[in-house]
Amino acid sequence: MTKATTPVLELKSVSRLFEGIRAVDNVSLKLYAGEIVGLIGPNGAGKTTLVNLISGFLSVSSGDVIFDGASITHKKPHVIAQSGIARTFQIVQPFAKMTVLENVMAGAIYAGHRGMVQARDKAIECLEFTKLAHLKDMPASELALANRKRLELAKSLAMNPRVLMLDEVNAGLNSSEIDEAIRMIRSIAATGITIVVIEHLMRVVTALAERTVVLHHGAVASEGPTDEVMRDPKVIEAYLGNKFAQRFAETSGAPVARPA
Amino acid sequence: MIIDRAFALKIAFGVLLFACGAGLSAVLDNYYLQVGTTLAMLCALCWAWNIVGGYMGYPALCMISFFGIGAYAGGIAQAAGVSESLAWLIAAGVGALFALLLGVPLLRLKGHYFAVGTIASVEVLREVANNWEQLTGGAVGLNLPIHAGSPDEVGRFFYLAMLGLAFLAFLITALVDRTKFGFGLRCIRQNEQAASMVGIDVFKYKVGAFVLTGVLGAATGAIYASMVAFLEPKDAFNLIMTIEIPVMVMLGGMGTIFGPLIGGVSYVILKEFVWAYFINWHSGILGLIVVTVIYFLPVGVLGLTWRDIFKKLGASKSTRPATSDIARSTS
Amino acid sequence: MISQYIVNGLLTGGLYACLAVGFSLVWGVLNVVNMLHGSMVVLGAYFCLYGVQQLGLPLYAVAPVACVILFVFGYAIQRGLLNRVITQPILITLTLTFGLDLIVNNLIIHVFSATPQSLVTNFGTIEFAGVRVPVVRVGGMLVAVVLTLVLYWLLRHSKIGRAIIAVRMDRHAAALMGIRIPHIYALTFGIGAFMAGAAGCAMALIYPVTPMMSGVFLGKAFVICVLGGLGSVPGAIIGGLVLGVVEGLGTLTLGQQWATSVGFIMMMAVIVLFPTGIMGKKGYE
Amino acid sequence: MKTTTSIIAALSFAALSAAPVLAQETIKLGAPLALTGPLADAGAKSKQGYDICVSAVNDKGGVDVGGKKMKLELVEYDYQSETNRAVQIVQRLINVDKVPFLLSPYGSGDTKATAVVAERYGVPMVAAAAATKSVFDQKFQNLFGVLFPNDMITEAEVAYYKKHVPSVKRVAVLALNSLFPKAIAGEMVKSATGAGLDVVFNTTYSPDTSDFSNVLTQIKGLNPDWIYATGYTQDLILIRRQMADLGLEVKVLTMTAGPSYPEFKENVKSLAENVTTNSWWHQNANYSDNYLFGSSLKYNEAFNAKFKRDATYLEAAATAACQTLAMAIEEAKSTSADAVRKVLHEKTFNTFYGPIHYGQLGQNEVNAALVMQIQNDKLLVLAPENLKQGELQIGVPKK
Repeated sequence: MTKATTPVLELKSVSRLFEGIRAVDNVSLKLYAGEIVGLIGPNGAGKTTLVNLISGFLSVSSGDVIFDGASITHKKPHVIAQSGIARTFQIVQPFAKMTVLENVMAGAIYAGHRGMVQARDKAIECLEFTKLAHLKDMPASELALANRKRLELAKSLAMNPRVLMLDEVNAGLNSSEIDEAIRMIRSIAATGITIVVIEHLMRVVTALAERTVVLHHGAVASEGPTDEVMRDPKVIEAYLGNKFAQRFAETSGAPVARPA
Repeated sequence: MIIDRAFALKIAFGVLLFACGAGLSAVLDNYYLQVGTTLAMLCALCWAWNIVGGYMGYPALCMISFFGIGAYAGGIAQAAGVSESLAWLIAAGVGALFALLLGVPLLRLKGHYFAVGTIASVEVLREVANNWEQLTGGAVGLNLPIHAGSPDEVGRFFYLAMLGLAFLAFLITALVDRTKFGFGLRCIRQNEQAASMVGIDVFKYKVGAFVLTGVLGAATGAIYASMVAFLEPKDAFNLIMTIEIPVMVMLGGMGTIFGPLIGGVSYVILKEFVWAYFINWHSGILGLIVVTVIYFLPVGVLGLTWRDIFKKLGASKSTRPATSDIARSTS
Repeated sequence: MISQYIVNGLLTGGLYACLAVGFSLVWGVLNVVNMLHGSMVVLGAYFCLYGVQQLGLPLYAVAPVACVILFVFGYAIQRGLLNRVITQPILITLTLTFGLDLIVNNLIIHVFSATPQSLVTNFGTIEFAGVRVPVVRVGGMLVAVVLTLVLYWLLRHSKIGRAIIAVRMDRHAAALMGIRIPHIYALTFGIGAFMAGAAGCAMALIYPVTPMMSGVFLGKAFVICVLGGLGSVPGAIIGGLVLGVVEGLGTLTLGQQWATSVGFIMMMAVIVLFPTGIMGKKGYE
Repeated sequence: MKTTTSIIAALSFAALSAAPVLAQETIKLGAPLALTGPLADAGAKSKQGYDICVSAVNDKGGVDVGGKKMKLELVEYDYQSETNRAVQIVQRLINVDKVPFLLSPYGSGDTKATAVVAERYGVPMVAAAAATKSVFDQKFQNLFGVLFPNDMITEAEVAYYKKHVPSVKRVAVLALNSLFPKAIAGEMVKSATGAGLDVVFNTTYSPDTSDFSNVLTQIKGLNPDWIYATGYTQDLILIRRQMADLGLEVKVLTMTAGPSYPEFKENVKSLAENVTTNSWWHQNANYSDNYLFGSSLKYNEAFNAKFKRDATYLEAAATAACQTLAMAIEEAKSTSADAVRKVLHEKTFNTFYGPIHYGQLGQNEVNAALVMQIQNDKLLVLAPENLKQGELQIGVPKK
């Protein structure tokens, strides 16, 4: 996948203050079409806040968010969603009493800009892709966790996104489910959709992301190709604290962050 | 718009029902026409409320504000010499405007605050109608020109007018049930944040639904005003009705096409029955009906399945809400 | 003259506070808008009237009994009926209490009739710097305010009170800490009913009571609760006094016919202008 | 189709339709009554008034219609104090029960709303509890009102106080914001101004008012000689008590219609002394009645025998409404609406209630306004002169 010269999504010195605390501190980022970018960082590093800022759920205190050449900084969430930025929630938020099919249709109708009938076709397509088609008439609330995560994925996919932000889409899944998810995410990216993977699981990030951004205390601690970032002592320190960084250095010789 | 067989059947059934209703006007005597008019009026109000209360899931307790605003707007227009049909249109327009003015601030609120804000609107409007004498005639009331014609003609005219409006409300509900707009309202009912995430302009949709409800409510009020030809604040802004309408819809099934009809009709029958046999206890028994509806039919007649009934029986054994339920209700 | 208005407002406001505190507590802790509250106040008033007029007992003996009966009534209603639907959407709880209100009010009309009744007492008036203050009103208000303050103290300092506050802040966490939520809910509702009973007794001394007054009482409770903040006991006192004075000033400036609407308009303004709560507290939901 | 209709009808109004099939020989009077809801108390009183009329007429054999004796029958339904319902019931009475004559629901507002229907069908309707002129200003041909207009009451009162308490100059008027109280208060202001009195205060209060201390403080500051207050009885009770609380003293305190009812005295005790009221009727104003009861006092005796209490103007007016209908039918020798309507418009009926003349406008034109005062726990007639039972006591007790 060749990288286009102009980024799809660009953050310019984005900050967000919560009662004086900088939850996101001067973050600048460029995302290009079709790439998978990992966004990692310890708990409370500001990953979800950053996603909320991009998707418009929180307003930016300072800085600028550029999507497709135009500023979306103070746009409302639904406008951002319609323009092609989709996200999943860390804690899944399905329309609990609607069926699986209806949930995915919701994505296809409004952000996907489709009529009801086309939306249904698109939704079935997305459900087939995420292997949920056989559950399409089940109420979303009755799905098992792994399927709920997939439902979020299917819903986002139905939105025809150009940027897809997956907030801990693999948390709580078992090993084979994760493998399945990785395969799906890869094939989504292959269609040209830019994917941001927010993860705790290093294994997923190393398997998926070409490039990784590390947040620490709301600021970018490190950024670059994933394997390089993983070796960055600053990252290991941010993640595991000083002691662990030293111990890692002692035991393995080379400081590499292994899947946790 | 997805039109499947079940939906087509429903619509066909509805159209048939209304056609029968219209046909009945030829044979019914005046009293039953009046009863039919009242039923049609209540059903129109139920359908109107169902958009905001059922599909969108907002506890709007201002149905009678819309009704009263429409009654007074139509009444004042007619008293000023405007023709009846034009007055009804004006009333619908005023209803839309009022719903917009009320909805924009109130729809930012959720839950009880929304409910309380809407119910307060009834109180405030009644006092405004009571005190703004130059416009509304105040407590002395407002006289409207009396619709000319023999009693039979007049009775049939208002029956058909109210039935026509109920039919309109029914069609709008059918549309809401099947279109992007209504689908969006259902998403909003489930989860507003997720709704905006999939690209729904939540606020615009909410205001839109509120205005739709307002227009229908106000039109109903205007026809009512022309029919009784005399308006009083306490009659136009009847606080009990503002809660009765949601109860009727709950009884029939919220967020369904036929729920308002079933609820409206069965509530009226129940009420008549109670009222005829238990005059002195009627309000208490109505209360009992309300309580029963909530315990046994929280999803309405239309939402009831056997599975639900068994679940209910099983669940009622434990009075203690599970921790998970509590957590859900707070999240 | 203005001082007389202020005093009138404060005297009425004290009663309002007592009227609203139970309602506010129930709303704040249980997230239930208790449409039954007005009828519970009326019920309290009729219990007092019955005890004093029919049984010939002194008021100070009857009033506590009336309050306790209401407490039991409230506890039973919550435990037996409301707890089962407490997790449902608010339209359900609101309509349920409305239905209960219809039942209770109908029962009151049957048992006590719709004719206005009141305790006629004559404790005279105090005159101070041109301001006249009827003793019975001061007494009613003092009892109301003292009871409210006692409730406040109990909430802060008793074990059950702290449990109630814990539940109000975070039911989930409270449940995890082993607090029996259904019991606490029922207790809270019982306390709300107890305070309604106390307010009713005070009302019986001052107003000719009819079953139809329940709606008026409920309306006041709504306004005060929103003004003072959900579940806040001191808020109810402040809200009550503010409403009393504002109604008085409304009479003076707009005319008596607007006096009751002023409260509702103020309430609507508050919920629209401060959608996150007047005290800046989160959770209008 | 016809069967479907009746099934639906039977289903939805099963209970209502259970009214007995009637013999040909009765004259049905349709009566929408407020037996439940906020007007329940007044509604029950109206019913007692109608009932005593019907039983008295039937006891003497019925109405003589051109030599044929026909009994009266009351067809009544509760309209729950709701206007919409009252309108619906009048429709029912006319179409289903086929009543040839109607008695109106309670109060000016509901009377007005239902009069539209009666007018449309040409069914004569006699209103027992509507005194407001605006009810009759639509020139309906089928609406008749027993209570003479409010302004006759206020004129009589103003004249009486002007004569007996010449020092009364400043009047304060406080009325419930509702059709009847507001209308009578308006007439009071007109009468007082017309008589050269100074109306220093005139305002309405909303139906949900729970406290009058502020408005009374305002009135106190204006130092009136005469306070005229009108509204629900419980409001008047509270006003009287709060007047005492605030030390508001006046020469004359008039309240409508609270002092006429026993609960007023029970709830204010000694404060009721010297409160005056006005009324359309009292048994002590003893008119003779050759048709039914004999006289006002005898009417009250009959009422007392049946209901164990005295009649007030409300029940008396209800009885009179029914009685004038019976008298008109007898005079017309027919139960046809046209014939009876004509008699109702033209004849003067001499009843225990006093002479009643509906005239072309339909509202009783005979002024028999009573000024009354509570003295030593009793309600005495002060005026008119020929019925006088006592002298006016000036001033009201402080506590």
